Amino acid sequence: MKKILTPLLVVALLATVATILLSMAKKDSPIVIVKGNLYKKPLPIKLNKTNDTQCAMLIKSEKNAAEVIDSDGRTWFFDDPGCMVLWLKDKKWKDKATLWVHTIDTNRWIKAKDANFGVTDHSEMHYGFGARERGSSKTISFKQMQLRVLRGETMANPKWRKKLLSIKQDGE
Amino acid sequence: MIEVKNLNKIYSSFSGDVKVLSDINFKINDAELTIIEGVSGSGKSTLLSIMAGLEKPTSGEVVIDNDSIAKLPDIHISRLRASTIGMVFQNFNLIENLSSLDNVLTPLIALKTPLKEAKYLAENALKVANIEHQKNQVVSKLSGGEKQRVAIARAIVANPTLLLCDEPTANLDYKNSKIFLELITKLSKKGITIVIATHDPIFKELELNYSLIMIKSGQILSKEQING
Amino acid sequence: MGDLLLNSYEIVYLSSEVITTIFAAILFTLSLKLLFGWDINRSTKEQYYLEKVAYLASTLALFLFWVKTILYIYLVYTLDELSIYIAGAMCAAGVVSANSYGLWLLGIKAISLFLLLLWMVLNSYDLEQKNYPIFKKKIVLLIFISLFILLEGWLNYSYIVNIDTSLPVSCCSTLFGNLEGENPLPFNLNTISLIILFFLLFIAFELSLLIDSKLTTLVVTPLFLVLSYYSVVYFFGTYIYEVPTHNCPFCMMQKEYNYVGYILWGTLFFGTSFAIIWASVALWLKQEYRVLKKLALILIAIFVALNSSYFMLYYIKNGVLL
Amino acid sequence: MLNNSFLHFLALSFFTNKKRFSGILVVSFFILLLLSSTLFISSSIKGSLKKSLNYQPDFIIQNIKAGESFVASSRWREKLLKIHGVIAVNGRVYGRFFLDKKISFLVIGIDFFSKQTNENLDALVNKIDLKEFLSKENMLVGASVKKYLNSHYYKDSYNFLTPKGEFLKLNIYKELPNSSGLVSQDVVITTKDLAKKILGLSSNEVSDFALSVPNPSERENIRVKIESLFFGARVVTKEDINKKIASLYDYKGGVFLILYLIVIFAFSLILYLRYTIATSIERKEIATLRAVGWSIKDVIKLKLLENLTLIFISFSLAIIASYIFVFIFDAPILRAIFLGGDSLSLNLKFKPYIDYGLISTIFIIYLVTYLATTLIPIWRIAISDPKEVLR
Repeated sequence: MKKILTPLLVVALLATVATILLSMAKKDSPIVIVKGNLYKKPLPIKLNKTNDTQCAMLIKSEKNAAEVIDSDGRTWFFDDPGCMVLWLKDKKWKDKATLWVHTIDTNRWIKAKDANFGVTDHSEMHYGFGARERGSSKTISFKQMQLRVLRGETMANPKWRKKLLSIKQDGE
Repeated sequence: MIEVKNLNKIYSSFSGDVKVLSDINFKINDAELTIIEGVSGSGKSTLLSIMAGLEKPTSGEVVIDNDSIAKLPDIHISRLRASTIGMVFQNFNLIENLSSLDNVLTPLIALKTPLKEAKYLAENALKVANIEHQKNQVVSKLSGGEKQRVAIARAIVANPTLLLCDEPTANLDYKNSKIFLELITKLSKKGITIVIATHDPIFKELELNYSLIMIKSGQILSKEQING
Repeated sequence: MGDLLLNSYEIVYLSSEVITTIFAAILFTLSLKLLFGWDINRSTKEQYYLEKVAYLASTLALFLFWVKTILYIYLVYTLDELSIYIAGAMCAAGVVSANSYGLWLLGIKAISLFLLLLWMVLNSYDLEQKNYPIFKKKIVLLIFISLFILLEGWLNYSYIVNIDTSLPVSCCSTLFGNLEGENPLPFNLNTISLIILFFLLFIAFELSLLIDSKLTTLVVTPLFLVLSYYSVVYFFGTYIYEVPTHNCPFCMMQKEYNYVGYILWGTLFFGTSFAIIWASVALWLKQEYRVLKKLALILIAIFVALNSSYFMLYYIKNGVLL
Repeated sequence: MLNNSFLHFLALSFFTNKKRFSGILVVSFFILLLLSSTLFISSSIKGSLKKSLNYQPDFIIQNIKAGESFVASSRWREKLLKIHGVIAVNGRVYGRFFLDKKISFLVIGIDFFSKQTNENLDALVNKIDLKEFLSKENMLVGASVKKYLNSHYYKDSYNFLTPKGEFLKLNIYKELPNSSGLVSQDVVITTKDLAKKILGLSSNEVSDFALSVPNPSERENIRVKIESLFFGARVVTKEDINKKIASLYDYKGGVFLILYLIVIFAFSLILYLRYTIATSIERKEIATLRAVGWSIKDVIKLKLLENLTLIFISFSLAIIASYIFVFIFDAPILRAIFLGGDSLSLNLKFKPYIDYGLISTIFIIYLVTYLATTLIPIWRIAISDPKEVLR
């Protein structure tokens, strides 16, 4: 009995190791985090291959995307400034982080803290904040945007949506 | 073979320590009958319960079949008590509201004997002790003599090699004591090692060879061989 | 303090856990006493008393094992019941993730059950010998276990008190669905290689037990445990739910699925635990507990058969795979 | 581990010591009976409420003022109907009519010609002769209302004093059948116009709107749309109501449970005393067993199993008895405590609704407290020196 079983066991073990090695050879996981970005410059996002860490969606366009870089060079990617704010909420190092957003008016990366945010824009997760390089009377600062996201005063809330849209209509 | 070596037992109480046994040494060979004689309070009862592992000595040891029983873990002493040591007490110590048969079963349950086999063994033991006719009777309804015979049946049910009897005849009348003597004779002839602690003169009537150990205030006075 | 605390299930769960925590505290002090007071060579009254205390310790361990096992099942059931109160939760998965203590609690509970099992085997070995050969070692383990259970008591409290009913949590599909586009499986496996590996490891597991190869068992069992978890969640589970995208270890414990999750996770847990305990005790103490081996063989066979039967029944009924 | 001779002895020791166990058996039986009866009642009520909820509309739209649901304008209806995916928008008229401090009726106004939002009502309306019912000012009343009116000498009609200070006399057309459970006990059903008069609503006002959304995956979307339609609107979904009822009755069950935990605590004290002061006979018995070769482990095993047997027996007896008590005899005395003595909703019959989670809950409290109290005393008895007792 044992004479038959032992070779069988060896075969099974070898096959196990082979299967593991074979599948480890391939690599196709999407990017969640990039390490070693010590210059703290915004990295180009590999579209459809990078995950938003907060909402777990694939990032399909750089428009209005955002990046967070920790002091040790770790970089995270977001498809909506709102996601970035929510993700940073309980990080201890949030004040030391470098934050980037991709603007919708000039189409380039700027520091999030310098950006102006529209409140009724189209954004990936429907918070409605579009990053702009140029401010106007209708835009708000990063601090205000952050507060609104954390309070839930965004286009994602139906009552606020109605209110925000009606003010806009009155103004125009 | 049983060897008692340098056995001491001290009871501690508020009023100070009482030395119940001091420096007891003796050997009992297999199939031997030994009678330990002494007045009540001389320590013979304590000696017997230390030999059965029911009590721990203060110092010294009792060696049964190469095991020093005071040092054995509870499971092993218990197993020894169930399989190789039978005990008969002065007060019989039966479970009063169980039948004779069920009382005799108790050591076998500790030995995990299957019920069918256990019942067969128990009935045999009752037969040997001449009490089989009362096997379904509740113990509390039996007479003293009958109880003693159930107790003996219980002591021998697991085929022990050693039988310890603590004042077995103290609660029996003359007639029942005689029956007990006959039983002891029968068992001794079967090759069981028997130790009896007693101060009953009736054991003088035994028609067997035995060694007599006299004990007084926890010390051995004399050891002698008696031919009956 | 959530308004959850007045739910009947939770009151019962918490008060029972309080009792086990008290007993763990007793066990802890007893084991300390045993560790420092024990000296088999002495024939003092204290030593004889400690021999009896050791029985109390093993009785308490037995009690803790059974009560903890029952309470584990009960906890999962309770979490499932609670899911209706918590915004977003569809099953226990959401409730577990309602705060950071939940998963820790479930994990620590499983580990302490495993350790209690191991301890009971070691204890029965120790008592069967004539000179308590591993007494101190087993007591150290017992101290460790009681500390674990005390930690569990604290986690229980922190977990339940910190469930906020108003805060939305994720339901199982987001928790186990993972990042979009990401492969949740270990070693970068795909589903087919996962299942091949699962069956290969199953064969290796059973064979290593059958030919008494303890070292192989010790290597294969943890691997099998991990792979089984993923196979059930990401493959067999979809056949239990009959939904290709439903990946959840908890929903299968609901009534809709005939509570099959309890049997699956139970057989897996006890099967692998028995195998590991059998192999390590046999290697360490040279004492084979064949009952454990047999149980491990049978439980894991049931586990695999049950999983495969869901898969096969689906195929027979529908003629296609998910 | 357990062989048949051990079980034989266990059974013997259990049945020959009936007297020793019977006291505990009786006390624990009654504690468990009370506990399981209350929990049965609470789960039965919860169960029948949940069942009636299945007939409720998917959404209820309330107008919120001062934090309370307020009368809504019937003009909302048009706007609601315009939302894609919404069907059967119904302005509902209902409210409590207070006779005095304690007694109130739930007045419901329905449109007898259209389909009802509630399937229970639908079945009801189909059974009555509408022509006859609508020819006069009639009402349908629940069993409790009928009973109350009868006892106050209103044989076939009642004079409602409306908020405007006018009397409105409605004839009792029929008593509602009892099958609809708890919700129908204290209702008065009449036409919408009459109900509005009784409740003091003007003709263009309704209590709230009920609507249904047939596609479940659309519900979240539509909820958002409705909430942004009117600033004062609150959408209550069927699930919200479900949750509320569940927590309400869990809360009631929870309070009782805490009381029983206290009782069980007291019970465990008794048990503890019983085991620490073991009778001399019991001690002698154990000493005897130890003397004939039982180990400490064996004795602990015997005692634990004795107690487990006791737990199982008393538990199963109590569960069966409380099932009979609650679902066959309708739990006299207890129901008054549970439902409140002055409520009009006392006339219901408990529907058997067995919740296995509940039964295991009861079992776990009992098992854990019982074992926890007896564990250490059992050990104490088991380790007591056999020599001491055998003297």
